[in-house]
Amino acid sequence: MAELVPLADAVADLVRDGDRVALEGFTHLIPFAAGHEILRQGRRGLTLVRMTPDLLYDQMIGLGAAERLVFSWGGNPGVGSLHRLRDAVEHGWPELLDLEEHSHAGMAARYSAGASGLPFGVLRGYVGSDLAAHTRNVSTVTCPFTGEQLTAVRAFALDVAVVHAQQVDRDGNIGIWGISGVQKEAVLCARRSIVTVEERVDQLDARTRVVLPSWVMDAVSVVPQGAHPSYATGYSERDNAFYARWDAISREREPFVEWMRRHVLETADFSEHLRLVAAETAAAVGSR
Amino acid sequence: MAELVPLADAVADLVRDGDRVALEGFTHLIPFAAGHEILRQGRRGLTLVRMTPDLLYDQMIGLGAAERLVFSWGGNPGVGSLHRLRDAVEHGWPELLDLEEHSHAGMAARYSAGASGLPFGVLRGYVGSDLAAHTRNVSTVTCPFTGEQLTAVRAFALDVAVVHAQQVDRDGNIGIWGISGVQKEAVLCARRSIVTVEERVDQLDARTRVVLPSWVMDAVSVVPQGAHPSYATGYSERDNAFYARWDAISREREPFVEWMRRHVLETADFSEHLRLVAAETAAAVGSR
Amino acid sequence: MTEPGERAPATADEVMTVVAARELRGRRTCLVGIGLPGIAASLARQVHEPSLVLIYESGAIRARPTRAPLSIGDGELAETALDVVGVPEVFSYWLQSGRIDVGFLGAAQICRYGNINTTVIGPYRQPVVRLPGAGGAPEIAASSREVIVIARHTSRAFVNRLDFVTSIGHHEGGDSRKALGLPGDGPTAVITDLGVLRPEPDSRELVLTAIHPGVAVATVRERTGWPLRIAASLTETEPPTALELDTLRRLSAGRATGSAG
Amino acid sequence: MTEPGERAPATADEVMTVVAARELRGRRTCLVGIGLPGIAASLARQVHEPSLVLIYESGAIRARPTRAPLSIGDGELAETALDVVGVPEVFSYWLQSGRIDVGFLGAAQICRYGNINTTVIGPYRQPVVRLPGAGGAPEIAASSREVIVIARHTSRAFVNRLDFVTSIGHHEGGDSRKALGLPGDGPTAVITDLGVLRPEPDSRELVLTAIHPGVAVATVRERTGWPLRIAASLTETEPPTALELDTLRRLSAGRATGSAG
Repeated sequence: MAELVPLADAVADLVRDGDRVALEGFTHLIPFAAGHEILRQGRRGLTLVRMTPDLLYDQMIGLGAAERLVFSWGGNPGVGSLHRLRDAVEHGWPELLDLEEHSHAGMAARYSAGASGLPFGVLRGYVGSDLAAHTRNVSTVTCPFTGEQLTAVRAFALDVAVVHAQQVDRDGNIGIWGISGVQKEAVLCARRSIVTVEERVDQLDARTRVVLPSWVMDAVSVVPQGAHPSYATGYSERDNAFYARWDAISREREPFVEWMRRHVLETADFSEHLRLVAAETAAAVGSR
Repeated sequence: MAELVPLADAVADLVRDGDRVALEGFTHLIPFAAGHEILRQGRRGLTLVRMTPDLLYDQMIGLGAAERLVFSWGGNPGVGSLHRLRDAVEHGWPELLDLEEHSHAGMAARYSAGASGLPFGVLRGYVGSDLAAHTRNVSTVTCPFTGEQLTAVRAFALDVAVVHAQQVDRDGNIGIWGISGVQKEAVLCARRSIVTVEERVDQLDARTRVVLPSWVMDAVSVVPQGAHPSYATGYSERDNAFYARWDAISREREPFVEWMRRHVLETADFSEHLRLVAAETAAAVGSR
Repeated sequence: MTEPGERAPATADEVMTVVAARELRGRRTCLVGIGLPGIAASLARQVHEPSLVLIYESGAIRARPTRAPLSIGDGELAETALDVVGVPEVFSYWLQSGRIDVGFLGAAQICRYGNINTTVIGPYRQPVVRLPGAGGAPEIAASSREVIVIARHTSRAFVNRLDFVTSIGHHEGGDSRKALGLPGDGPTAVITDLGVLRPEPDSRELVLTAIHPGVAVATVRERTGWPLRIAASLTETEPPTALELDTLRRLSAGRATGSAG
Repeated sequence: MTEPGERAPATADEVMTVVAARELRGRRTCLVGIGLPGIAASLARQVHEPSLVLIYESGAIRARPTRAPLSIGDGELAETALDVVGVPEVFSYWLQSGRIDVGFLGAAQICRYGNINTTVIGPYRQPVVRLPGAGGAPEIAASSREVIVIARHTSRAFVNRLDFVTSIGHHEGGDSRKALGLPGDGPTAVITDLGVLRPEPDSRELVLTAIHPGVAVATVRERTGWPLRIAASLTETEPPTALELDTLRRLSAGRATGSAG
């Protein structure tokens, strides 16, 4: 049963060193606040799972919190590379990152199979691609009716899933609308889960399309703007300017570490982080 | 691309003798009007597919339109038996009906696999049940990662899917809310499809939860109350009294045939059928 | 409130429903099968366990019916639900994944090991009585953490040997269910209009553990198709309370307005 | 409307986008990959094919963007879409099932048979440049009825041999794609900022079939890592019309307000 708790308590209780954790969000609803709190609390040795690792995983990888990344697309959408991810993969800084790499279809099938309590998922996928030869957890299965060979992928079994959402109602149920990605599947694949939300409401908005019932989660924390610089449809817009700024912030090692120290590690919480970033955005606009 | 056409034209064009056809609806949104039109046009030798065959399939089986039934639960919910289905199975009247019988979970997996373009679906199912020994299209598959044996079911490949829905918008897209069953999967499993709707609207209702885009269907027909005695949330209530009356109407062969002749076969269309039934309901209430 | 004295005495069916509802106390999630479970589950939520999450094969998640639904696809269920998902999802993401505490099932025939037949009386290809079939029951029986069965206690229903095993209970008793690789404990209680049967810990054979007020043990034995054993700790069921009976009758009345039994 | 004379001439990138958009004429459904396809698909819907259904990996079905989305998960796509489904559904019910006419992809590297690399430059375990990876491309390339690729024509991109095959095109040419059991025709056009390459019917090797105004064949050859053959029927691309260019610039301006390139 989901309890409404402060985010720091949720992370302290539910995320452990070495966990296999997914902080999911397909461009939309990326749980930046929760990811920052994991960094503040100094978790290490994580296996990070996500279809579309972007800035948040770049930050976590750059600070050495992860030892493995399971993913299908890692970039700064519309901007370019993730410099910290690349530095870890290309040069082993701050430590070598083990990659387990899939296609979106394969990752989605792994999430669905895990949410369904099956040990594997079936798809037409990876055929003709070099991916299968360079990754784990991809195999084949033969149709018992047609004899056709298909691709099998191992179901996800996560220690922790963390997602952001728009709302929690008074009974602890979560409502999501807009791009819902694999938010539901991630939570249903995980032994423990944390959901951050924009707002607590009496009743979920009529636009709600995906519901996570209270009893499938462990903790819910209200963190307004908790997906920034990603967005929450109905609450905020994507901060495209920050995504563009990240390219410069993250390009070199020392400035990156310094930025993370000042803007994340030494902040008390996400609202302080947001104030710092907003002030710099305002200054940047003013100086144009 | 779905065209808005009269139902009689849609059935004439798209449903053929011997077709493998699903008229789906899980209590809600059962396409009675379309089923009646199939009977009026005298289609024979059909393989009828549906999770929950109720009155509509009882009518079609009782008139000898079907030679096989693929299903998982056949009854009059809250009332009792389907007498025509039982007569066909128990006594071969009007002709012997071949049964292929599954569980709901198996049928749902067959629909999902078909909608996904896979030749089979995987589930934990049928274990310890005598079902698998008495039916077709159930087999096993071994997980290539864990060695665990699971149940495999053959994907549905239908000739025609027929469903009822609440609305069609001006571009021919369909909107459904309330219990959505396997309406979407049935259409996506079928080479041809017909959707009847309560109403044509400019924009789909905000309550819409399942959308069938125009280009996946062949024909859409506006048939108000086209699910009667089933219902369409937002438009009509289930006619529970009719479901109860059906027990008496269908119990004996000759009265059943006579009822179908007068109320279905010799009516011009579904609106005439509805007028006849409504008049009798009013009379029955008056005589209480 | 009416005084107990003014109230018609509970019928055997009402006692069965009341006792079945009590069995859901302390449970979190219940997948409500077709037939008799419907009204008992609604009663449990209203009287004992307001936070009990009722889930239906039709996709209704946390439905909160205020009248007994006529079927598992009743509009009332969707309209009062937290969410309505597609049928494939309810079986994959919600049942198969092990998220259901109690599978709540009816039965046309049940044997001493709690296996259930809802398919056919007589041979499968030459049926004497063709029953509705499996519906969701085989996987509800297999994948729920435990199963509660509700059925009227007749010698046609409680048989020594099933004509057809639709849904697995304790299979052939002992560890044989576990040997099939099934999760969950199988049937932990069978509630009838005469009493309550529960599996003996080792053999997993159903034995009579409680008897309803005014019912003779001999009657239960007569209507059971196997030599029914009686638990040493046999208790008498607490009769329905005024609250239970009033609530049940209010739920049933709501259903009657749907005008089909 | 401004007169053509008042308009800045089309850049090479603009010509590429305009020509790619034309390629979507007469198509019904297009799965729009990440990167360069985004703006070309939006342009095609606005200028050529208003009923073209744009589908995105993020689950947006029939999105109708009025500005070029910055990413495939842009809020604009969800807000203008007919429906937004979960990511598992878009890959299973919509792509894998064969319901996509055109898969529209970008490429970091592409070879003479239209195979695509978006994973890595250099060895996989000792990368020289680590690229973003596969995303949805392998299955889009495999399951769409045909594939259109858009890529800037540089010698780093158009290579004789890929460092890594992320997404299959015509495999090793000839019938080798079909022999892998893949549905669909594979890449039918590769649109670049220099011209258009299409597979030769038998060998399935990409040959130059159209060249953009003002581009020399020698330039195309220089920037192609294999001995590029020129189709006998080589044509010159029709220059962008005023409508195409104005619409493209309006779409791009909308994107610029998002302030990240």
